[in-house]
Formats: sequence, C-alpha cells, structure tokens
Amino acid sequence: MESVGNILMYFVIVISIIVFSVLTVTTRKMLRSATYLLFVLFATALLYFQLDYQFLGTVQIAVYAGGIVVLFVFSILLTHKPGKDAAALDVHRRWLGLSAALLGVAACGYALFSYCAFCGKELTGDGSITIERLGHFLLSTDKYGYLLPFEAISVLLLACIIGGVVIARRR
Amino acid sequence: MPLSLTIAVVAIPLFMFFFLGLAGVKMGRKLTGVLGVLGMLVTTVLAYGVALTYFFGDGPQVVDGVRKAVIVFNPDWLSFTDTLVARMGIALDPIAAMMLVVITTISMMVHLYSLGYMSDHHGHPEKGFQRFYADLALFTFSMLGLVVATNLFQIFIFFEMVGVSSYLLIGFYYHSPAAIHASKKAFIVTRLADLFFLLGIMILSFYTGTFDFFNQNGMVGMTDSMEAAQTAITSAGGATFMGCSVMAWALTFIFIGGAGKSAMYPLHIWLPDAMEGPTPVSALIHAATMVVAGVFLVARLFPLYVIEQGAMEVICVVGAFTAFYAAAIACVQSDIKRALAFSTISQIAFMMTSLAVSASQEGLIEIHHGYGLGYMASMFHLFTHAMFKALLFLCAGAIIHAVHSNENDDMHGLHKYMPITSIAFLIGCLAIAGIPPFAGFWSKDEILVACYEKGLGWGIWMSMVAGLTAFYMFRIYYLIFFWKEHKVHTEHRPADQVWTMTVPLIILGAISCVAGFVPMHDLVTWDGAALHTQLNWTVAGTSVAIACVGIALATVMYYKENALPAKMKNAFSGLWNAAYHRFYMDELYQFITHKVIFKAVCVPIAWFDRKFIDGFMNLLADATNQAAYGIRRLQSGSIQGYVYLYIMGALLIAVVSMVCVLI
Amino acid sequence: MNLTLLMYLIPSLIMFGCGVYGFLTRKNMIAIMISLELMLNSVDINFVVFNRFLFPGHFEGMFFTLFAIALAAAETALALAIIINVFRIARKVDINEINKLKF
Amino acid sequence: MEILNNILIYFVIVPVLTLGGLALCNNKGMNAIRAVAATGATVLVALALWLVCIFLQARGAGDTSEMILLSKVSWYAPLNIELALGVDGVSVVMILLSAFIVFAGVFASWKMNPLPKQFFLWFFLLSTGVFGFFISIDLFTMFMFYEVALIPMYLLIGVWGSGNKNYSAMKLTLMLMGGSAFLMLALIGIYMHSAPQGQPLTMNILQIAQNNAVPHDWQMYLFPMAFVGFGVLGAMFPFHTWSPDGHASAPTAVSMLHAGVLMKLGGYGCFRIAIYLMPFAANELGWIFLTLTGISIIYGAFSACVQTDLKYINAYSSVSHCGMVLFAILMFNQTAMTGAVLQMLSHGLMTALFFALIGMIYGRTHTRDIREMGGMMHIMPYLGVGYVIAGLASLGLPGLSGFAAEMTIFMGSFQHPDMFHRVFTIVGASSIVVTAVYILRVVGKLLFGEVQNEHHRELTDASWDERFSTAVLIVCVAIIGCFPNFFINIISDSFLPVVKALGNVVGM
Repeated sequence: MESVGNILMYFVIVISIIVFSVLTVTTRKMLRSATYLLFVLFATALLYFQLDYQFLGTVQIAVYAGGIVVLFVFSILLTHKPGKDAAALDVHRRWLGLSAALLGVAACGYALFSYCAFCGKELTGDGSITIERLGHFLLSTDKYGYLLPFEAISVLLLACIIGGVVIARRR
Repeated sequence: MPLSLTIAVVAIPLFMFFFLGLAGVKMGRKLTGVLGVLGMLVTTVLAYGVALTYFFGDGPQVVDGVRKAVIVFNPDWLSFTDTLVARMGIALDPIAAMMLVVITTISMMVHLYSLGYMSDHHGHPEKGFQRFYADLALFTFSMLGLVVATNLFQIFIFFEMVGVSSYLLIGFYYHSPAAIHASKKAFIVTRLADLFFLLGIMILSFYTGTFDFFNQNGMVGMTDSMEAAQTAITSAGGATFMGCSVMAWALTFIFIGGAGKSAMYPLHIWLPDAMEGPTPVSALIHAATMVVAGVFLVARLFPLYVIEQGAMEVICVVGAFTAFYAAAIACVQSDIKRALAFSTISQIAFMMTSLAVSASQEGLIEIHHGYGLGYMASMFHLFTHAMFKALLFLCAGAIIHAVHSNENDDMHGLHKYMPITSIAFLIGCLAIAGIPPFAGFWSKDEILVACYEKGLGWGIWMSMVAGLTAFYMFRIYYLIFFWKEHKVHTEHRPADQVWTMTVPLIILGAISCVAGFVPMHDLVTWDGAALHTQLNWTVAGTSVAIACVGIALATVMYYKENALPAKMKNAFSGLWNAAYHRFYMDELYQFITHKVIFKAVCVPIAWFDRKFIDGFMNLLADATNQAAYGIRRLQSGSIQGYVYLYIMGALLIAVVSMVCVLI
Repeated sequence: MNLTLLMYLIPSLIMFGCGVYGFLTRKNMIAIMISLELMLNSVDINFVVFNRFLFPGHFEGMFFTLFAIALAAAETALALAIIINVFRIARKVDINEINKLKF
Repeated sequence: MEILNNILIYFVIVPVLTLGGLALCNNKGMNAIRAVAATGATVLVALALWLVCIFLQARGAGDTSEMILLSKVSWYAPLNIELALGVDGVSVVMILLSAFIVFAGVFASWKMNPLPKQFFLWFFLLSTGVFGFFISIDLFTMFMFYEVALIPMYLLIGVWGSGNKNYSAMKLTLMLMGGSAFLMLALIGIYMHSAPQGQPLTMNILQIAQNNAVPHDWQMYLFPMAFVGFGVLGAMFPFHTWSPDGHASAPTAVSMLHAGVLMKLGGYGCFRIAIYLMPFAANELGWIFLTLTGISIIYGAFSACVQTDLKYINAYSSVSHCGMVLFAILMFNQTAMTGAVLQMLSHGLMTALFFALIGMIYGRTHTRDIREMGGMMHIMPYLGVGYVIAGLASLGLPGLSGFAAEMTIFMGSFQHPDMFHRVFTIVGASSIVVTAVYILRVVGKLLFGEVQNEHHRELTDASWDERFSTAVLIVCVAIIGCFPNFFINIISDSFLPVVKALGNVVGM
C-alpha cells in the first residue's frame, strides 16, 4: 500500500503530463507550445524522482528542460514574429493525424489491457543508485559496463558540435 | 598456237581494266586510248589464233572428226561442298571458239571507233575518256570469261559481271537523268532475270550435284557430266513441283535468266532504254555480244534442253512472239537507235526460236545421231548478226556524231554528205534483210528451214517476220539517207567522220559481205561433228522473195517524201500509237514497280517499321517511364506522409498478428 | 490503491499519441521537432518504468534513457541548426513550402 | 603465368595496354594519341595475321581437334568460372575481321574532335570486349566481354554522336541490355545443367557440348532465350529497331565497329552458344527463327528502298544482310553455316566501308539526306568510286565479297532436304533483286545526276587518312571476293561438331 502523498504525487504528475502533452500539440502559438513541452519534461523528471532515479531526473531537468527547451525557444524567437498564430489546421489533416494517433493508442491500449501479464506488478525495493556506482558502470568494460556506448555518444556529440558549427556558419 | 593462250585472251582485258582504270587518270586521253586499242589488238590476234587452232589445227581436240571440248585451265574457286565446286576455268569448244572471234572482233572495232567517237561530246572534250576505255576492257573481259566458262556457276558469275559493265557503260553520261534511269533499269531487270537463273542453278545442282559442263579430263566431250546429270534427273524422275518435273522448272528458270540478258519479251524493256549509252557501247554490248549471252546460255545447255521438251516449247513460243513483237515496234520508231534496238531484239528472238525448234523437232535419239540444224543456224546467225548489227550501230553512231541527234526527222537525205556511211549502212540492211549473198541470207535461211521442219505454221510466221525485218530496216535506211533534202546548217555540214570511225565501218561492211561463206555447219554444231546441209531452194527462194517485197514496200513508202506514211498512220492510228509506245509495256512496268511495289509494299513496310515495331519498343520505354512517374508519387519526400504510412503499416501488422493469434 | 506498472504506462502512451498527432498535423518544422521530443520522452519513460518495475536491481533501462537524452539533445541541436539555416535561405519554416529539393 | 604463352591472351592485353597508353596522353597532344591508337591497331592486325598463320600451320600439320590454342586459368572456383581460351576457324576469321575494322576505324576517326583521347579510350575498351568475346570459350567470360563491348557504345554514341543521339544511344543500350538479360538467364540455365547429375558443373563450352547434358525440356526454354539474346544484337526482326537509329546517330568509326564487328557477336553467339549447346531445341524450334530471319531479309531490303537518310539505308540493309547470317546458321548444314561466316566477314567489311564513306561525305556536306545531294561523283571522285564499289559488293558483284558469301549461303541452304527450307531459300534469294534496287537508287541519286547544291562544288575529295582507311577495306573486300576458297578452308571444318551434334539429334 502506497502512501497517500505518493499517490497524490502520482496523480499530479500524470494529469500534468496528459494535459500538457495535449496542449503542446494543440496550441497555435509556438512559444506556448514550447512552454507546455517544458512542463511535460518537468513532470517527467518528477516521475523519475518518484521512481528513485534521482540522477536521471536531474539530467532530465538539466539537459531537456534546461538545454533543449531553451534551444527551441531561441529558434522560435529567431524564426517567428512574436504573438502570431500558426495557421489553422485543415480538417483533412487533422482527421488524418487524429485517426493515426487514436488508432495507435487504441491498439497499444488494447494490447496493454488484454495481454499484459506483468502490468499489475508493483514497485519493490529501492531502485536508487549511488553516483559512485553509476560512474563505475559508465567507465567500466565489464559485463554491465557502458564504456563503449559512452565513448560513442561522446564522439557523436563532438560530431554534432562540429556539424552544428558547419551548418550554422555563414557562407 | 597453243590453246592455253586463251588464258592470255581473257587476262589481257582484265589487266587493261585495272591498268587503265587506276593509271588512266595520270596518263592522259590519247595515250589511254592508244594503249586500250593496242591491248585489244593483241587480244584479238591471240583470240583469232586460238580459234583457228581449235577449228583447223589437228590437236587433241578432234577425235574421229568430232570436235570435243578442251579444258585449258580449271582451278577451284568456291567449294560449296566436297563435290559441288564452282570453278573458274577456261574451256574451248566450237561455240566458245566462235564467240571468242565474235567478241574480240567487235570489241576491237569498237575500241578503234571510240577513239574518234568518244573524243568529243557535242564539240567538248569528253570527260571520263579513260573511264570509258577501262569499262570497255572490263566488259570485254567479262564477256570472254562468260563464253569460255567451264561450268554453269561461272556463267552466272560472268552474267553478273557483264551486267555490271553494261550498267557502268549505259550510265556513262552520268549527269544525264535519262542515262542513270536507263542504266538502273537495265541492271534491275537483268538482275531479276538473274534471280531466276540462280534458282535454276540451285535446282539443277541440287539434283545433279555438279555445275560442270564437261567431264574432268576434258576430252570426252560435251555432255559427259551432263549425261550423268540426265541420269540423275531421270532417277529422281519422281521429283515434280506443281505438276511439272523439276527439270522443266530448272531449265525454264535458266531460260528466264538468259531471256533477261537477251531481252526476250517481257523482259526486253531495258534494251531500248539502254541506247542512252554511248553508241559504240550500244554496238558492242547491246547489239553484238552481251545480248546474245542468253542465246549462248541456252546453246550451252542445249543437251539438257533436248531432254526437257517442255522448257523448249516455252522458249519457242516466247522467241517467235518476241521476234514479231519487236519487229512490229521497230516499224514505227523515229529514234534510229531505238529502232535498231528493237531490230536487235527481233533478231535475237530469231536465234532463240531457232535453238528451240532444233531441239523440239527431233527426239533424243535422232539428236544423238548428229542432227541439229536449228542449233547450227542459231549460232551462225549469232555470228553474222553480230557483224552486221555492229556495223549498223557504228553507222548510226557516225550519223549521230555528225548531226547531233538521234531522231530521223533531223537526218533525211544524208546520202549526199556521208557516202561511205551510207553504203556501209546499206550493206548492213541488205544483210539483215536476207538478200544473197550478204551474210544474213545464209544464216537466216537456215533458221527458216529449221522452223519449217518444226511445222509449217512456225515457218510461215518466221518468214513473215523476216519480211517485216526487210521492211523496217529499209524504212530506217531511206528515212536517214533519202526521203528529202537535208536541211544543212551553215555552221557544220554533216560528213563522213575521221578515219578511226570510218575504217571499222569498212572492215565490218566487208565482213558482212563475206561472213555468209564461213563453213559454219562444218565448224559449229552442237555435238562437234560436221553437219551436212545444202541450200533448201524452196525456202531460200521464198524468203528472198518476201524480203524483196518488204524492201519494195519500204521503197514505195519512204524513198521519196510522200503522203503515204502519214495516210497509213492515220488509217491505223490505234495500232500505230500502240506500236510507237511499245505496246505500253514500259507503262505497265512503271505501274508495277512504282505503284505496286514501291507505293504498296515498300512504303507500308517502312511505315510499319517506324510506327509499329519501333512504336512498340517506344511504347515499352514509355510504359516504364510512366510507371516510374506513377510510383514516384509515393516517394513524396514528405516525412509526415512517411510516418503516417509507417504507423498505419505497423498498425496493420499488429491487427493482422492479433487476428492470427485469436484464430 | 497501489501504483502498478500499467498506471505508468498509460500516460506514456497518451504522450506518445500526442506526439504522433502533433507530428502528423503540424506544418511548422519546429513544432514537428517538439512533437518528436514528446514521443522520445514517452519512450524514455517506458524504459525507466520497465526497468524499475521488472528488474529493480539492474540499471540497463536507466542507462538507455540516459544515452537517449544525450542523443535527443544532439539531434535537436543539429535539427534546429538546419531549420534555422533553411529559414535563413528560404525565409520559411513551413514544411509544405520547402520543396525545392523534391523530385 | 602459363597463359601468357598463349598468343590469344594478347588480343586482350594489347588493347588494354593501348588503353593505358592513351590514358597517359594529354588530350591536346593529338599526334601522341594518334600514334598510340595507330600502333595498337597495327599490332592487333599483325597479331591477327600471325594467328591465321598459326592456325593454318596447325591444321596443315594434321591437328584436327575442334579448337586449338587451348588454355585456361581458374577465376572463381566455386562457380567454375575460368578464363578459358581457344579458337577454331570461325573465331580466327572473326578476329581477323575485327582487327582490320579496328585498324580502319582508327584511321576513319583520325581527326576526331572533341575529346579525342576519351574517344579512343572507349573505342579500345569496346575492341577489348570484342576480341575477348571471340577468344573465350567460357560462358561467363564470354558474357563478361560481351557486356564490355556493349557498354562503351552508349557513351560513344551519346557523346560523339550526331542528331538525336541521346535517344538513339539510350534505345540501343536498353535494347541490347534487354537482350543480355535473356542471355544471362539462358547462360545460367545452361550452366545449371552443364553436366550430368552428380558431376561437377562447368562453364566451358567444349565441356558442355561434350556432356550434352542439358535436358530437352530445359532446352526448349533456354534456346529461345539465348537465340533472342544474341539475335537482338544480330538485328533479327522484330528486335532490329535499335539499328537504324543507333547507326544514324553514331560517329563514323563507331558505326563501322558496330555494324562491322559488334553485330557479328550476335551471329557468332547464336551459333556457338545457342545452337551448339542446345541442338535438340535448335532442331525443334529452328523453323520459328528461320521464319523471323527470312522476314528480316526481305523486310530490311524493302524498308531500305524508301529511306532517304544514307545511314538509315545502310542500317536497313544491315538488317537484311545480318538476317541472312542468322538465316544461314539456322539451315544447319556445313555449307550454309560457312556461308554465314563468310557473310559476316563480307558484311562487316562492306558495311564498315559504307559507314566510313558516309561519314566522310557527311563530314563535308553536313547532310545525309540523299534528296539534298547529287553529282558527288563530279566533286569527290575517290569517295564516289569507293561508294560504288561498296554498293556493288553489297548487291553481290562477283569478285567482291558479297557474292561469294551469298552464293555459299543460297547453295548451302538449298541443299537442305526439307522443302520448307528450300522454299525459304528462294524467298531469301529474291532479296538480291531488292538489294540491287536500293543500292542503285542511292548510287543514282547521291553520286550521279546534277549537283543539287551549288555549295557542294567547293568540297574536297578524300584526304590521305580517309583514302588509306577506305583502301584497306576495299582491298579486304576484294580479297575475300576473289579468293573465297582460302577462307572457306579455314572456316568450314569448324562446323563439323555442330553439324554432327545436330545430326545426332535428328537421328534420335
């Protein structure tokens, strides 16, 4: 049996995730869209915290909420006149998107409800991890070591930096 | 003189062709002409030597008083199979030896005559003088090669060669559209005939397995391998095609080949047009030598025709009809060369008929006993006709050279101005009309005798044509030399030409007077044995009388200007017009070739090719292209579209798998 | 009331559905990127949730998410750079109007 | 490497070396390019003549084996692909023909412009393919060289061509590639059945023929594929339409090489692969293709009668003449097949000569429409005489090559015991009249008559390289025409194995 605080927390998180997700894709103002995204990401970070993954939640806030959303805001400001609405969606397009999204959700939901043997599983134990162990995992070459992906990601990030510079350079 | 010199007789003109053709441009006209004449002179002397040796020498060629064929030279040229081999050889037998004499004589005269005739063209120096001599040499070579052929295939080869030389010479004035047209026509018509010749050869060689006329060791005589052929054919006797024996088909096809070259009806249409060529060429090729190649061919294969009477009947009918047809047309032509051309056709038809009646009047058994008057007569006429017809053409050339026109309206009354030419022409006319003692009388008389022996109807028909011959020849003669005063233009007076042109006239005139006394029945017979004949006075008397009637009629109508010809023309205007237009044969051919073959076959085929076959290929290409354009729509480049399809696809798979699981 | 695995998967699913809807309907390239982030984020949640509920002692899911965040950052940075560059050239961010390279 | 002792391999090495030499040349150094190209071509001619000597020597010494100069190197053992070399009489004369045409082609493109270096590079790559095809006796190697010969054609026409060249180049390449697709299927099919059950498969033609293991029902599918595959290149009706457009657009030397040599690959392949390896189906299905080739002969000739473009006339005439090659091959007897090879030689040289002359005339008048030309004989007598000689060779004048070839074909075909074949022979033979019609038509319009265009009066006659190029071809045509027996002796025995194989089939 969970604590009430935990359940309340859960509902706050879930409702904000659902509401802000919907708002993100339905609002016609780009800047608002980005802001709602920020809220979704925060809610996600909270979710991570609730599941004892503090480090992940922190990264989520730092990178996603702190980095990516800022990038979005910058690019929106660069490419849009403030206060201007996006053009209204045409009906055809909306129905297309809606049908795909709803059908997808329906199919997955059906699968979840009908076939999910482990869906009733509850939280057990403490999932938290110390920073020390995390560091070991990241830099180890053992069975559960992630040195190679870590290095790969770093190379990728380097490539991204260079790519960003090259693309953004004025010719 | 050894018979092997025949090789030189054939080789010298070939050498002259290459020499004059390649080096002529550098040598200048005079030198080329003189060299050409000298080369021909040597050839002529050698040919006479060889012929005389063959006929009168007592070499190995005479066995028991019978002249056999001598194969001088016979290497393989083209081996089709181990047994079926086309050879390029040289064989001498009576007709070959006689033809050597005829060809070299006429060719020599023409070479000499051309020195004068070809030196200018309407007063300008003739272009292509060297080319002319080279082509003449080529023709002489081809014709000599034809007559000394040892096998059927070699004859075919040289048929083609003479065809091409004739093409080159008819089209000598290649800037004139008429000459191009005429040369093309001549080549294509004879080519069509040659196709039949080729078919004949194919059929014949298929059943006999050989092309050769003579046995390998040469001495055994004319028909040895032919006899083998006969046996083969008889044993394959069941082989028939559409009701006739294959042999009849083969021989008829070969005759059609000969008919093309010899201008038998209905393949005669090229010959009158061939008169567009220079007149010496007409004299050499289209009067004396090449046009008798068909007669020569039938004579060469005579032993086979003897067996196959059906083919001979065809020849007989075609020959008799052509003789009359051409003579009728010759009566109304105004262009003297054309009139002579039709006269040539008629005379060659005489030879053909003579050959045909000779074979068909006798059974095989009598033939073997050495009777073949028609054959001998035909060859005799070939010989004499070559001489006097060449003479007539060379005279015509001299006249044309003098008045610059072919039309007899521009001539009239030339006797006063050109006496030598006039007399020579008269000799020619008398010879062709068959007045003794000129050459034509003796040969034509034999032909008529042969015809009467075949049947009274044939004899009467041919006698009538002979009378017609006398009439039209004297008509031409009178219209050229008499009729009325010549309208003399002040700038040039027609006159006898330079000696190079006159000397050949005199020589040929002399030959025409005496050629009848050559003992041809001793020399040229189909089996080589001497033929004992005597003058049949009844036939001779009749034919002379008919000829005289023809001449008299011509004299009445055409000697002095009078209204009778015009009256006749009006009275029989339909007939006259039809004859003048050669009974519309040319128009018929024109219709068939242009309207039917060209417009109704070639054009639709070309259209079909472009629109249909090619169109189909283009359609394939277009269809591929269109399909590509259609599929391209799917690759829209819109990420959202891709994602939509991706999701739908994933859903579809999910649904399908769920359904599968449920089932 | 217990918090089961399913209860965490439902919001993630809805978030993903929103992402799909946004991706398919939006014309603005930046908006499409935002939708993309939504989808990525929902997947991240799934990783974490499965990891936490099913394999408590292990951390593979978490690390996957960690790397996915890094990748998402890189991808967004590049994509936005490209979008801005395109905007600089074409003065447009509407995906339907940027079709110079099409066909 | 042992294979280097075989003279045959040098027919590939020499063009490749020439390619290398050309690659080193500067595009502006015209003389260097010419020198390299002419040297390569001359060496090839010398090699070809030497090969003929070797061949005659071997045959003279009593070597009656089917192929001589056999040698092989394994290329890819898992699929049994070898570089297997060997020649018989047919290959020898084909190599000789190719060498002479390449030689004449180099001189015909002496003043090639623009990009002479690249032109000669592709030109020699093409000849590498051609020679490689004729010397190999391995299915895969043959196919590979076949493709090597086909592909450069696209660039040669597309870059250096004239008129509607993109369309023509594309059409030609696509149609020939389409043929190759069939061909490849057929070759794979043959390979899969190249040996009896349980024995190792092989790509070697001699081995396959000896095994004679392709099942009859498979032959019935594979033979049409192989025959059509090669037949496309041999311009068989109704797959000939690449030929008129392709020839019309191609530059002179390429037309020469294409009509002269490349189209022969078709006939050679039909005989060497389709018929030799699958005699049963050849015997069963021969009549279908015989009908098609019979149509080709007549159809090409009639189509040529109404064309007005010189190159179209020749292209259709090639359809007719190449139809005769396939026609004769399908007659299945030694004489006719020998005639087919003679016809390949004759047509190769004669058409090369034609295209060379047309190219030279076109280079001066800038038109190929016979209605706009006339009286060329006055203006350029050398080219005019050359054209007349080529024309006479084409319509079969004795003493030039066409006559000997056609007569051998007709005489051989007519020896066929079957009435159907003999009647078809007559149909085929009737083309000689139509040939005369279109040849004389074009000669009359182009060379004779009045000069149509006054500007043409200022044109010049052939230059030395043009004279040399045409003279080489004329001499070759005359040599074949005058001494056909020399060639027949080389060729004829090569057909014994095929005829024997076909005979076995009929006997069954």
